[in-house]
This record gives sequence, C-alpha cells and structure tokens, in this order.
Amino acid sequence: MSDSVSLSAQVVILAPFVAAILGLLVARNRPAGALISIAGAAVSLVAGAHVLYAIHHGPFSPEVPTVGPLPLGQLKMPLTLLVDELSAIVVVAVAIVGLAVQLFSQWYLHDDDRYGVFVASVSLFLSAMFLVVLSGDLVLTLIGWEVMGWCSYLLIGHNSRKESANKAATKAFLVTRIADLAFVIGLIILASGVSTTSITAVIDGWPDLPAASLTAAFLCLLIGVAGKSAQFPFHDWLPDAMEGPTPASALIHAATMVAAGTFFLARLFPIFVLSDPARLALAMITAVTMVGAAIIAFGQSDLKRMLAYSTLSQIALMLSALAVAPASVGAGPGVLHLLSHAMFKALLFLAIGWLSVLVAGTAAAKMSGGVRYHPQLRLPIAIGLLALAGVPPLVGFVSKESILGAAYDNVTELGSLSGWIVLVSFGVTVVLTAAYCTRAWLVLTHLSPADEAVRRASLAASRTVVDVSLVEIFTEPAPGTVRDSSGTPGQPAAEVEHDHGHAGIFPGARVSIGALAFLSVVGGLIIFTPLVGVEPHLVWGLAASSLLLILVAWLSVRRMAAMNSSGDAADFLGARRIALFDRGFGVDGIYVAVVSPVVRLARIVVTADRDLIDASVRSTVVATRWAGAASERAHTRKPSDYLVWLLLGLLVVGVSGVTLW
Amino acid sequence: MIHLWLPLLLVCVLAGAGAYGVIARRNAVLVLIGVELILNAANLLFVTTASVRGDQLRTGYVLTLFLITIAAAEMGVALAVILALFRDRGHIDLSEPGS
Amino acid sequence: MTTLDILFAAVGLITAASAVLAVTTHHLVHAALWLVVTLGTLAGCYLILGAELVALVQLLIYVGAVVVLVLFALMLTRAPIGSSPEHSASLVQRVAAALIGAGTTALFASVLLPALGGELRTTRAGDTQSIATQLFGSWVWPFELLSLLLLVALIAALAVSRMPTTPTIPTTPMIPTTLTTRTSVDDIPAKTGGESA
Amino acid sequence: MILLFAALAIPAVAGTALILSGRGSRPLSGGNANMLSLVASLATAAFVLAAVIARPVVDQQWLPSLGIRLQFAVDGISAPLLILTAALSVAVVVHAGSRPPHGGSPATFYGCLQLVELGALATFFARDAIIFYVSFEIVLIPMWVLISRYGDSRDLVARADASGRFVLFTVLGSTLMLIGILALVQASGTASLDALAASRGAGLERHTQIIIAALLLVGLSIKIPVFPLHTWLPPAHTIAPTAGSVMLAAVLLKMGTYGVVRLVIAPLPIGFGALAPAFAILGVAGIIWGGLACLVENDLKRLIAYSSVAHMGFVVLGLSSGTTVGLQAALFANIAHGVVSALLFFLVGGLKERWGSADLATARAALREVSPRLGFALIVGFAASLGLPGLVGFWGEFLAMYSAWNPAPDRPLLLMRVLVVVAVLGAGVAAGYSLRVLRLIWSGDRTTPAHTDARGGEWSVLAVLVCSVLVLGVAPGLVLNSTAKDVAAITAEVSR
Repeated sequence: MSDSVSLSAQVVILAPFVAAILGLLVARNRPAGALISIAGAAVSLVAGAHVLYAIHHGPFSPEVPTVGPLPLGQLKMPLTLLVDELSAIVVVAVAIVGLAVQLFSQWYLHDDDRYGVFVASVSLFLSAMFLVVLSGDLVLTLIGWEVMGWCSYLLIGHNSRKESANKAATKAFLVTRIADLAFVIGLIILASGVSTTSITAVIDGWPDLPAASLTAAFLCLLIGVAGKSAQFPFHDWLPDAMEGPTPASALIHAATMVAAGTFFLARLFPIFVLSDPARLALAMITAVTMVGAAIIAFGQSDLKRMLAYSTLSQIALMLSALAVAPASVGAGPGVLHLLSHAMFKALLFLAIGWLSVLVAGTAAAKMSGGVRYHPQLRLPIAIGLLALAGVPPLVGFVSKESILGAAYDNVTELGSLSGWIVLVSFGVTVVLTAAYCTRAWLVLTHLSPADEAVRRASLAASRTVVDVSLVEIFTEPAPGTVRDSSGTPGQPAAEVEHDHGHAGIFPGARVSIGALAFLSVVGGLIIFTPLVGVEPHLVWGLAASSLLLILVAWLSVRRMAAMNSSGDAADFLGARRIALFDRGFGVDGIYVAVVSPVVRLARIVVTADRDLIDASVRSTVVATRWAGAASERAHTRKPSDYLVWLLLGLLVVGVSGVTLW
Repeated sequence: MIHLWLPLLLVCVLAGAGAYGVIARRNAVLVLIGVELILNAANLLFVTTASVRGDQLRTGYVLTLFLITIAAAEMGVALAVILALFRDRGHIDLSEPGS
Repeated sequence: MTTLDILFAAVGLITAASAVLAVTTHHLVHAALWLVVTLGTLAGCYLILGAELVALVQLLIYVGAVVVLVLFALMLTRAPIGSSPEHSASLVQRVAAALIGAGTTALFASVLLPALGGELRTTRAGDTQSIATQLFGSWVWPFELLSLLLLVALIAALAVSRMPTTPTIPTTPMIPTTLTTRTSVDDIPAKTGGESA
Repeated sequence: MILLFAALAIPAVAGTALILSGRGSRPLSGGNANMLSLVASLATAAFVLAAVIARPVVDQQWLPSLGIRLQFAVDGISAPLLILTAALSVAVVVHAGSRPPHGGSPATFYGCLQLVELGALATFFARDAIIFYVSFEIVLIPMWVLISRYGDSRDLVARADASGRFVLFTVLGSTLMLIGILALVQASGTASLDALAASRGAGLERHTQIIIAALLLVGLSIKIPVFPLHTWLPPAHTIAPTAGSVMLAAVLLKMGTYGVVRLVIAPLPIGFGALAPAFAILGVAGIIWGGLACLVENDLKRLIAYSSVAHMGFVVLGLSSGTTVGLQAALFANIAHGVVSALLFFLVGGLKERWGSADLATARAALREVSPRLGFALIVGFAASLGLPGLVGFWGEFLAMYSAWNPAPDRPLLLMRVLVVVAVLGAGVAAGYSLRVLRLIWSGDRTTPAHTDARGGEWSVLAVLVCSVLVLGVAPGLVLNSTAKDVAAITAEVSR
C-alpha cells in the first residue's frame, strides 16, 4: 500500500511535468497539445485522489523519495516528498482547478496561435504547485515556489506582442522575486538551525532552538510569502497580472500560486505558532491588505481587476487565520479557506472570462447587464459571488466563519493583540466584501440599454489610468478575441458572439465551470465530512452578526446603485476617485521609487567600472610608458655619463658583495 | 721581508686613480689611461700575492704576464676603435651625445 | 720597517703620485708621459717584490709599446699641445669621479688590508727559470691561445681602422602596439601564412 | 593510461597539424579543417569519457633534477570539468561548421581550438603543480590568436585592445601563480598535488601559508575573474569569435576556480582560511558589481560577460566558506556556469551574426516572433542565469549562500552572514537584468528585420545545452555525487 502512495505522489508531480515537456515538443499541434495537457492534469487528479483515498485506508510511508539525497557533507538534503492529509487534500483541490482550467483554456484560447505553449506552461505550473504542496524538503518547496513564479511570468506575458503584458509580467516576477530573496534567507536560517532541509526535521528540531532565530527566519519567510501572495506592500503586481489570459489568472493568480504561502505556513504551523512577533507581523500585514484591498476592489472600474483585489483580500483572510489560530486549533481554518477560495474564485474567474469573451471586455461598463444578455452565466456567477461574500450554506461561509472562530478563540484564550487586529479587520472586510459583491452583481444584472452610449462616453473620460499601461485592457477586448474585433473598438458585443458565442463554447469548458460551481455549493458540506480531516470551528454568534453585516452591506449598496443611472454603485465615488482606485492608490510609484535608485546605482557602477577600475588598469599602461620615457631620458647618449653609472654599479656590486658575504 | 700593506695600499690607490680617470676624463684616450691604471692595479695585486704565496704553478706571475699581453692587445683594438671614431665624428669627446 | 719596506715605500710613492697626476693633468701629452712614469716605477715595484721577469716584460711591453701607442693615438686625434682644461669634464662629473675613485680605494682597502695587510713576509724569488718552466709547461695551452688572441686583436685593429664610415641607421622604437595605438591587420604578427587562399 | 595519453595526444597532434597546414601555400579548406577537427574532438571526447570511467593514473619520472614527475589522473573533482571541456570542444566545432571563421585560415582557427582543448584537458588531468602550470599556459597563445585574429574585425583598435588585455592580464596572473607554485613546492618539498592535498599544509608556518596562498589567489583571481581584476573579461568576450567566447567562459574561467581548489584550499587550509573573508568580500562585490553593470549594459555580449563575473562571485563565496557544502556548491556552480554561459554565448554569438551587432539599444525583431527556437533557448538560458530553481544555476547559488551562512568555524560568522544577505540582493539584480534582456529582445511585436531561426548544427548544439541545463537542474546529484568523496577528503569534515 505504501508503495502505491509513493508512486501516486510521484505521478502527481511528474504527470504535468512530462505533459509540459511533451506539450512544448508538439506546441504547433493544437489537438495533441490539448490532449496532452488535459491528460496531464487528469492523471494528477486521479493520482492525487488515490493518495487521498489511500492514506485514509491503510499504512503508508509519508516520506517519498524523489531524485535522491544530495551528498553535502554536514548538510542533509533528503529531497523527499511529504504525504499527509493536508498535502493530499490540497493536491486534489489544485488538480481539480487545474483540470478545469485546462479544459476551459482549450475553448478560451482556441484561436490563439500560442495555445500549445500556453498549456505547456500551465502544465509546468501545475507540476511546480504540486511540488510545493507535496514537498517534504525546504529546497523542493523553494524550487516549486520559484518555478511557479517563472510560469506566472510566462503566462502573464503570454501575449508578448502587447507591451502592457510584458510590463505586467516583468513587474510581477520582479516583485515576487525580490520578496523571495528574503524567503531564501528564511529557508537558509531554518535549514541551518537543524543542519537539514527536511521539513519534518525542521519542525521537530526548532522548538529547542533560540526563539529569536526562529522569529528572524519567519519574518524573512513572511516577506517571501507576502510577495508571492501579493500582500501589502508587495500587492500591486497582482492586479496588473490580470493582463494574462483569464484561465491563467484563474489558476495562478486566484486559486493556487498566490495561496501557496498559506499552504507553506500551514505546513510549518507547529513552529510558526512559537513565534509571536512573526505572527503579530503577519496579522498586521494581512489586516492592512484585507481591508485595503477590499476598499480598492469596490472602486475598480474593471471587474477582472476587482476580482484580483478581492483575491488579495481573501488571501489576507486565510493568512490571518494562521496568524491568530491558537496551537490547539491548528492551521485548519486557513487551509479550509484556501480550498474554498480556490473553488469559488476559480469559478468566478472562469465565468467572468467567459462573459468577457461574450461582451468583448472586462470593464464594468462593458459587462453591465452581461448576465441578463447571457443568462447561462447567471447561476455560476451568482454562486461565485455569494460564496465570496460568505453567505451560507456555500463554501465561503464555512471557511470564513471558521477563521472568525479561530480569531475568537485567540481573543478569548490568549487575548493577544493580533487576535483583536484580525477580529476587527475581519468585521470590516465582511462588510466590504459583501459590498463589492453586491456591486458586481448589480452591474452585471443592470438593464438599461438606452444609457449604454452615455455610459461608454463617461467611462472613457475616467479611463486616464496611468498605471502600468493597463489602460489597454480596458479599451481592448480580451486576449482571446484580439483578431475578431481589432480595429473596431466599441463594437457591439453581439457580433463577437459569432466566433465565441455561447453556441461555440466547448462542452469541456462548460463542465469545468459547472464542476467548480457544484463544488462551491456542496464544498461547505464536504468540509464537515471526515474526508478533509479539518474540523471547522464555528462560533454561531459571530456568524450571525457577520450575516447581519452582509445584509446591511447588501441593502446600502443597492441603495447607492439605485441612485446612479448606470446601476454601478462605484459611480457614487465619482470618476476621479475611480481613477485613483484603478491605480491602486499609486502604490506602483513606490516600486518605481525603489527601482530607480538601483538603476542610477547601476549607471554609477558602469561608469566606475570604466573610469575607476579599468582606469587603474589603463594607468599601468600610462605608467609603463612614462617609465619608459623617463629611462629613455636618463640615457643621455653621452658615454661619459654611462661610465659614471657603470663604475658606480660595479662599486655598488662590490660593496654589497663585501658587506653581504 | 716586506710588510704587505704597502703594495696593497698601492693597489688601492692605483685602482682608485684609475676609476677617477675613467670618469673624469672626456678624451677617449685619457679614459684608456685610466683603464690601464686599473689593469696595473690588478697586476700588482697578482704579483704581490704570488710573491708571498709562491705556489708551484707560479700562477700569479704567469697570469700577470698574460694580463700584460691582453692589455697590449686590448690597447691596440681600443686605439683602432678610437681612431675610427675620430674619423667618423671628428672628435673623441665622450661627453658629447652620440647620434 | 725593513729595507724592502723603505725601498718599496719610496718607489710606490712615486708610482702613486704619477698615477694621480696622469689622471688629473690638463696636458694630454703630459698624461701619457705620467703614465710612462707610473708604469716604469711599477716595474720597479715588481723588482722589489722579486718578480724580475714580470718587471722586464712590464718595461718592454707597457712602457715600450703601449705608451707609444697611446702617444700615437693622441697625435692622430690631433690632441692639442699644452694645457687644455676644456678636455676635463664638468665639476659635477669630477666630483662624482672623485667619490667613486675614493670609494673604489676604500672598498679595496677594506677588503685587502684586513685580509693580508698585517702580514710580514719574505718575498719568494719569482725566479725566471721556474716561471719559464711553468709557462711553457703547465700554462702552454693558454699561452698559445693568448698568441692567437694577439693575432686576432691585430687583425681586428686593422679591420676596425679600415672600416668605412657608414651613415647612421635609425632604429625602430619599440612601442607596444596593443592597448592604445591603432593597429592594422598587418601589424599583428602573422601566425599563419596561407591567408591568400 | 593509454586512454589518458590518447586524450591529450589527439588534440595536440590535430592542433599542430592543423596550424601547420594553415601555414602552407595551399592551406586546408574550411570544410576539411572542420571535419578533421570534428573527428579529433569526438575522438578526444570518447577517450576523455573512457578515462573518466576508468580513472587511470599516470605517475612517471620526468625531470628528476627538478623533482617534476609526469603525473596525470582523474578524480571526482576533475571528472565533470573534463567532460564539460570535451563536450564543449565538440559543440564549438559543430557550431562553427556552418559559419567559416573570418580573419585567417580556417585550419589555424580549428588548430587553435584544439590546442585550447589540449591545455584545458591537461590542466584538469594534471596532478603535478608544475605540469598544472604548464598546461595552464598552453591555453594562452591559441586563445590570443583566436581573439586577435578571428575576433570581431569591425573595430581593429578594440580588437587589439581586447587581445592585448587578455594576454597581459592572464600572463600577470599566471606569473604570480608560478611564483606561488614555486614557493609552495619549495616550502612543502613536493610538487605532487595529491601529496600536497594529503599533507594539508602540515609543517608550514601560518605566515608562510598566508603568503603563498595570497600569491596563488591573486594570480588565479585574474583568471576566475574576481571583482577588481575582471576588466579584461568583457572586452575579450565582446571581441572573441563565438567559439572563443564559449571556450573562454565555459572552460578557461573554470581553470581558475579549479586551481583555487587544487593549489590553495587543499594544500594551504590555514592560509586560505585567513584570506577567505577578503576573498568572499571580493566575490560578493563581484556579484553586486557584475549584476548592476548588467542592468544598464547595452552590448549583449558584454552583458553576459558581466553576468559571468557575478556568477563566479557565487563560486568564490562557496569556496570561501570552507565547508563541504561550500566546496560542493562552488564546484557545481562552476559546471553550471560552464553550461549556461556556453548556451548564452552560442546564442548571442549567433544573434550577433544575424543582427550585425550585439547592441541592445537598436530595435530588433522579437525573437519569440521570428525565431522561436532561439527565443526558447534564450529564455531557458536567462532563466538559468538568474538562478531559477529547477535549472542548473540554482543549486550552486543556493548552496553557496547556505554554506556562507554556516561557514567553517574559523571564518567570521557575522561577516559571512552579511555577505550572504548582500549576495541575495545580487540574485535579485540578476532577475532584473535577465528580464530586461528578455523584454528587449524576446518579447514584443516587431517582426522586422527578420532573421533566420537556428537549425542544423546550431540548433542541435543549443538543444543539447538546453537539455543539459534542465537535466543538471533536476538531477544535480549527477555532479555532486561525483565530487562528494574528493571534496570530503579536502575538507576532511566529520559528517554529523
């Protein structure tokens, strides 16, 4: 039995990896690429399911070998996988989303000439994500972690013909990479404490080691996690990353990669709880992010970007669970929200992606009334938004309430500062989340075709966004429809439907959206089954009050929306403020302020390299020439002078011979 | 019986005078005179040591004889060079820079 | 003080004085003549040290031949008769010469006098017969080589004096071609020959 | 033993024969010379491979009056480097097959390549310090010919400058190294590298060790090159023909670090320990310096040369740590840099031929659009260059940083940790310049001026290198297992 678990765990990672390589080899062949990529994800799902099944039904060895331990003297690097309930359930969730995304992109990118490369990158990404989840070794985690970042770079920059996509990709990779530098140091500190990179050994060994080092390690790791999960102050790359094709956004920038930090901290939770300063830091970061991102999300004029900000907020939520959960509660609530968020956020992204194809854009103005025109999307989007808002009995409700429960436990049991911070910011976030969900829903269901032209004009005025050239995505149709409507901006959506309309959507894509919607509904119930192994912890009083808050938000946003002719509650803010929200309050400027001194320093370095270091080398040439000229001058060409030197030399030789003998 | 410091002192004086002559003179022939003095200092040293040592091979004396011969040969060649120089330049002043 | 000491001191004093004069006098011809005195008295010194043969050869070759050569050279190079101070070097050079000369003297004195200076020795007879025996016995090969050297010197002197005066050939300055100066392809030393193909 | 001599004799004979035939009145044609050279390189590679497997040992009296023995052997440390050298020699010839060298007879070009291979192989085979030095020097002149005659002929001043720099720097370095070697041999009484390594500096005073180690380190640092001594590298790379750049970056630089392991760390542990902090500081300075220079450098070849400086900085950091992990990291990073820089130089050399220059400021067709193969190789190359985990560049950097974080007990802990933090920043800068290059030449929508994609020999070379980058990145044990035993012998650590 144990052998089959090991084999399945290896297959989970290898299948998409092989699919990525094969996919690259057949990149020109669309059907083969689709088959390979979907098969890769499907095999992973089956293998992952088998692991999940098998570990509940029999003994197994949690340590699974990979490429074998590396001989590194006093540092042990076993490079093993670690299979347990936590990793198995997350593997299954990731595999589900991955398979759904692969199916969806077969349709979404069906006229993209780089479809083959795209799905190969997604396969590679899946492999890396599985590696992070199954990793039993800090180095394997790091490998998966960074490869995910690289895939994210490739996928955001998928449409590399577009400058804004290239910029967004570069920004995303650089921001996460810079945060990862601290992550690497954190890993090195963790590993050097116990002279091994095995995660189990790290968890076993660190409780006996100095707490200060542990805090230092975790603070470094938190920077990395904040970068990867787009937490304040590294959060600004994620909205820009929406330049990538929607399936990639759904998978990487909503469901999996950005949540990997949560998983990693959950993995290390037994020692993470030992470091109160690190937990407080995490609580503060997440509190800022969850409230700030939710506020910004409300004002976004682009629904895809709104989802991106909502992702920030939700990830902050799951991280905050780790920041406050008492050791007795464990990492369960955070992981639970990870799983539920993966489901409903992927669902939302795919549904919005579908809608964006139908209406040729993701701007709120273009999508206005989209659900009314395309009623087949009504149910998936409604489920997604309700789950996001945390309405029972959907999956989002269960997971959020268990986070709330964890925070409540913290406040009642430990009474720590971080517990209060999270509790308060959670309350604010609940209201805000409900508000922007309501707003999105009202925009999508708004029906006033007569006002269409007016709204377009007013929106064009508000679109003076100078963020990372993101303005293109508002004015251009989604990547999948570039060819169809290029040159005819503002074209009625109906014409695009000929190519991409509802009639054209592939059954696989529909099934994948349906499956995600189904899971978002029943997931909340599944959580209560022993299969997941996480016991949700609900505090009914708090749950009721949060529901009350949701209701208040719903009503007030409705009222705000009704006051606007557009039906968009955010218009209440005014065009200028919306532009500010679209820029994410100008955080991008901070990055520029960090990068430009580096570039200036680089210019100084190049100048110094030429005018200081190399000049000192060149000066030896000058010195040699000068010495040559000087000694040439010393040669007067007068024999009598030479005779002086000759005899003087002989005398010196003689004297030194005598004295030194 | 003789105190050796006397001839040795003469050796030193001759060598010093020769060295002075080599440097202080501008005329090539006079420089040669300095060289001769140094050579003779060497000769005197040979003879002095030979007189007090008196080895079987009579090395000191024989080498002195050889040295005198070599000096003669050297003088011949040197003077020929000086003459050639004189014909070439019109002077044999060693303080003038060469071409 | 032995008799020989007194004798040597007298002769040696003349030798030293005339040597100094030979290198300091402003008359060119006088210099040559003071050289004669030096070489002659040096022969006397050899006699006192008991080396008759060496003394005779000194007189014969040095005084007889070498000095004559010097005088000829002076005449052939149109040496001025009478005092010619312009032929002595600058003051700086003479000071340098004096220092180096004094230094040489001091150097030799510091080596020779401590080593041998305190000794009082009988002068062994460097009798002619034993020298001749050795010269034509043990030393015969060097002796013959020396005669060859003389012959070569003779021919060389002849050749040098007959050498035609040649125009001076400017030598190429050695300037490194790399690093700063423009170098054409041809300047780089060819490693291969078959470029043309 | 016959394997070993054959591996050295073939390039020697082939190289001499090619150079001689290049001098004749009817020189060998380019195609024939390429074919001959290819056969020779393949045969050499076969013998090297056989020697690596069979591990022959040669130990014969050679110059008894000088105490020099003809000692050659293969061990775990030199084996990967030997394979790298032999494989790249084949690759270089294959790659040059479709593009005849400019500037002189092709036969001479290939002959020089053979001699470079000879010198590099002999350096890695040598187990006698004097023979090591002689082999080290064999490389110099053929490399100089490659740069000065077959280099970029657009700017003759720059070419003369680059080749002159190369020779002068290297000769200075190897002279210092020679003095160091002689002092080492004199002080320890043996020239055998094995005996020197076994003695571990026993019987040598601390200050003697420090002086000798300093001489050797300065000499070898020029070759590596370590930070303030690196200014010969960018011009040499820029000017050299593709084959020359590849051999220079992938093989010649490795001789420097290999020399540090063999001549300094193994025989002079105390002396190296005293100098290691300074060495590490310079290495890290190189990481930052090279990385920053890459951020604004506009000549692609120079950029890669500066990135080489940065990568070698990690090797230096690993070497300085004095632990098994550090040495393993350094040796692995050595190989990794060999593979990655070879890939990048093949690529950039090909691009320079297509573009006419390697200037990044000029607008070019996006590689992803017009030449996807080159684009793919480029993206893998730069991903490896920025140290992306899972590719070959990662292991050396990560392990070097780990080792410097936990250095040997006689190293200053705080300093080394500060250096790690700075080195990590350098890794961040590496990401910056890699993405900068990718943005400039890989992505974008320009399709003019169009150029051809890689195919034939060029593509096969690139593909093999891309595969090596992946394989070594996924399975670093291939190299680490080879070096482990001998590294442990050098550091003589008791595994906890």
